[in-house]
Amino acid sequence: MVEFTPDEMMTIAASRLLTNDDVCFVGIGAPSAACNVARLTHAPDITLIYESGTLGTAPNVLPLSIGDGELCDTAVTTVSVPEMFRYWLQGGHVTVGFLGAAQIDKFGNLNTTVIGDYHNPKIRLPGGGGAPEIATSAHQVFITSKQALRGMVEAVDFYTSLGHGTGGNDREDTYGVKTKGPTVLITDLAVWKPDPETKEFTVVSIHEGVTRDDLQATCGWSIKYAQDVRETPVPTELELNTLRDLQSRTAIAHSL
Amino acid sequence: MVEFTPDEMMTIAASRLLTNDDVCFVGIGAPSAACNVARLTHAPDITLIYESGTLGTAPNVLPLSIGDGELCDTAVTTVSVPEMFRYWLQGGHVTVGFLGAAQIDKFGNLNTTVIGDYHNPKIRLPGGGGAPEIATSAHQVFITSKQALRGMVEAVDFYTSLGHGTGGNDREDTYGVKTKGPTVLITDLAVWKPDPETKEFTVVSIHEGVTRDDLQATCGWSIKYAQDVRETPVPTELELNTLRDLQSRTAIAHSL
Amino acid sequence: MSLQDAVAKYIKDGQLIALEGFTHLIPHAAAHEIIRQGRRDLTAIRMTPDIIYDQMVGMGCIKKLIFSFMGNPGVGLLKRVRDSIEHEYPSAITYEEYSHSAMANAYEAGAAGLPCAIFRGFLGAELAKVNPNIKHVICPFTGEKLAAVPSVQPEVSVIHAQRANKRGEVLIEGIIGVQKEAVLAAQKAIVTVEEIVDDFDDMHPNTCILPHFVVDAICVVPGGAHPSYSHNYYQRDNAAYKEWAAISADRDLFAKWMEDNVMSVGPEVFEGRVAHLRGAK
Amino acid sequence: MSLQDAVAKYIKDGQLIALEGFTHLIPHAAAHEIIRQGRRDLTAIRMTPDIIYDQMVGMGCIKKLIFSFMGNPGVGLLKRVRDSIEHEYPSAITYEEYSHSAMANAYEAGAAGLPCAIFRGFLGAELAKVNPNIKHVICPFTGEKLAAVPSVQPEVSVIHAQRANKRGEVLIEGIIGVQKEAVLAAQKAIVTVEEIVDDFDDMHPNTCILPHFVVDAICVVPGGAHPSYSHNYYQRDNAAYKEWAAISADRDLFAKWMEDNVMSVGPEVFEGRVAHLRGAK
Repeated sequence: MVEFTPDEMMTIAASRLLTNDDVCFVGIGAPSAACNVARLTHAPDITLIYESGTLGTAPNVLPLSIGDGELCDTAVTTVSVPEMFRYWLQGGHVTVGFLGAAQIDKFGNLNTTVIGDYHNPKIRLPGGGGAPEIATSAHQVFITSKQALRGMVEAVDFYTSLGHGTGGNDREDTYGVKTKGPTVLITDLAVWKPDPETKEFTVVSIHEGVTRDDLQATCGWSIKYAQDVRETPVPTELELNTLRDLQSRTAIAHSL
Repeated sequence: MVEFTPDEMMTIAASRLLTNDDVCFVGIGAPSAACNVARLTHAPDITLIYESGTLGTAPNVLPLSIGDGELCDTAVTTVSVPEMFRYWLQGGHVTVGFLGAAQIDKFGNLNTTVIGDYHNPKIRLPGGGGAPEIATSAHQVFITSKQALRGMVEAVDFYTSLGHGTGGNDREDTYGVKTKGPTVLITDLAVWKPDPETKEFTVVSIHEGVTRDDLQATCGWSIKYAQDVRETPVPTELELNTLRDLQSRTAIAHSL
Repeated sequence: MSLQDAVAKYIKDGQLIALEGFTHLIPHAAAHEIIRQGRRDLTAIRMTPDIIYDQMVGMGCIKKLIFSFMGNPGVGLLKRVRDSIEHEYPSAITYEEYSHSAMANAYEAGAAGLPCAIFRGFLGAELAKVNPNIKHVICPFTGEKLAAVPSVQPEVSVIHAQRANKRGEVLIEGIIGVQKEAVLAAQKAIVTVEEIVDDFDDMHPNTCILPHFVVDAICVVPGGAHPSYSHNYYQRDNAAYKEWAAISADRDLFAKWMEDNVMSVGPEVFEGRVAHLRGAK
Repeated sequence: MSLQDAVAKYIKDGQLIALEGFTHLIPHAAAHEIIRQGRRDLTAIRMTPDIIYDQMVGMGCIKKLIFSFMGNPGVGLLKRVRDSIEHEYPSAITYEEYSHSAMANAYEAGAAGLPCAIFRGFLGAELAKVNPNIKHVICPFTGEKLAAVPSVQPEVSVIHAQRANKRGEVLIEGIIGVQKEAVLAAQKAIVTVEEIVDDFDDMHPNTCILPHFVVDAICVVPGGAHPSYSHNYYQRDNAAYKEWAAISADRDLFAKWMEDNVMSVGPEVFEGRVAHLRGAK
């Protein structure tokens, strides 16, 4: 039997949701690993875009920053940052935007700006970067997050980027946004999808060995479950080897 | 004594007004010839821009079109047409815009759009192209025109591009335009500059062998003369040879 | 895909289309195919309508032009378009006219997915009075009144490019004009190319390349820009541009020229037309 | 011109400045020179304030930041900036915050000479409520409410580029970020380069090259982007970025590091810092 960590499960579960036809706007960290595992396994023709302007990139190692030379070296082409945000993101070519956050609520609203009051912050976080417009311009949004009480909260301190707002059709009714928004949340413990009506994230599959108590103990809102909750298929040997090879190549490259 | 044609005099008189520090937005025809004669004689470091996106170009032959390959081959760089109009023209980097027209009035308002009514044209002309914004974004505008009654008119049928409007400070007062506008008109018979107060073009120098009667016979408004009207210095041998060499290289290249 | 199939599949009567190319890389072969297939009532956008739109208007394909400069570059006027505007021959067309700056901005805004473009334009220029689609917005920070025009959003854009690769990526280099914007602003894009190569190895990292997912049809038509040119492939046929003045000036001569050079031939003729223009410099 | 002279000539206390570079080509040497010359009360614009603005804030050069993402890329937070915001150490700074899209558009608009940028942004995003400089305009054609931000118009922009030539032209290639826009939007531009060559023959025709008339000072500083990188010259020093987390987290350690590595040295030290990063790939 193959051993794997919750992080590995999260990355691999996320990678499985991507297809050859996707054009992904990729962030650093788990999204980058997931997208590249997809590219190196079942979706070799997936298009990966990093906000530094690298379009259609195929890095051999994971970038430490969003603008590593490796991304440019392997890209179809590299455009300016204004062009990236105007033509490629706002122009509607991104099918999947991949976001993470310091705080997430049950409707997929994300906070990477500030803990506490904006003008008197307890903790000042890095800010939104590309997220505010990725969240509304990408056809759909995938979110990855490790579960923790301080991260998965009833209400985010600050709407860095819009998910489903207050739920239901709030996204379109209040803000006029016609893209789908968050369609999946992949954590280190489970896979969640929005309820079709309320848009609240509900658990659709639980990773191997994880209990519902584990889930609730690391989530700040009262969890709802889909009618038919599955167990997330464990990583295949190919998936796991691909991820680990990628990570070891990356570790070697970054220690140079 | 050197023989020369009125056209050659016009081109050479125009070329003399350009300096090494100028960044010229160049149109096809007399402006293109004038700019390149300047570059090949007294202003080798002048920057020539053609609206096709070719920036800092140094063609060995005159282009037939605004986008000949020669312009790209010899350019510092070639940018997209949106960038050309947004960053380089509107961005305020063009010191001299060089315009011609089918009709010009005494305030340098130009018409290349239509003879007759816009909606029921007697003659439909090519239209403005870059002129409307060159006329207001370039720091100053040079105009070249052959003199003829149907071209130099009391009132243009259509304001394709703004000169000094109705004269005086109309340009800034009515339209808020802070660039200088037309600062010189070079014809095949004379050089004209705006009166400092009225902004009406007044003759400042007359080409060799041309009389005031010649000027008035080919101009549709009643001509005013500067206090001190000179004779335009005749072309030097260098100027004339440079222009003729350029034109013969061009004729050979375009007959290929 | 063959050019015949691409035009048949994507271009329909009554559509809003753009054939772009700023003196360089003008898609002549594609325009001729549209004429041969007898498309009608097209609204045709182009910054610089030149010979191809003169031909399409003269053959009755177009009901409306959207443009900023209408001429045979370096040569003169477009006589077929003028005949249509001044004498309604072969039929009347309407037109919507802008400046280059306005159209370049409108393409840029179309590529950027915006409904309009804003820029500093038409100050004292009379087009703003005769074109109701030239409006204004006020800058909320400075109070400056800026020109606004609708973005260009063609149903189909057609361009010619140097080459594609087997992944369906398209390379454009040299004078790139508004071609990238035309493709990105459109719902569908047809690209004719000089050739298809295996890959684009060793390209400069910032080269203008269109990824496969914004291009719907790639058609190999060597010489397909003639008498325009393809940088690194063949030169502009200046003589052909000059000859067009006489052909376009005469209704009968035009009809015969179109019959001989467009209606009774196919895209394969273009390769021969550029043979003498290759490698000249 | 020497970097010392360029900074002394063009950068004054209290100015609005931008040091740009999107992970690639970050002008570290120039930032250190600004710190050494003791500039104060700067309003510093940057999409991605990272180590250099952490250092400038920690050394008291900056009174206000304008930014969209503030972090040590791939590593973590900027502890000197946080210390200033959360504890007013060494002094309080204010900040004006946007998204990447907003700032990229604002640079683009600055380069285009416009007072503002419009884009589809901040929908449901709370920054629009806390930053009074995020406003809106209504599209006059569709009625859509679009976000509007003031354009970026620095008094001085500073970038690092691969090389210049003897005519004063500057080449930027690879990840070009917003550097061209930063230069074109600014009143004055300082560029540090790896080297000056005779000319740029055999460049691709569409390469990003800044002509001489938009650049005010070119300063040769080999390695001047370290620990950022120069495509085709040397790699990113990822280890240095990781080490910064510990240095930045401790006030005393930071002060000592700055004294040893910035205050008591000059731009000439950068060449040695990248020796081990050259030619690695």
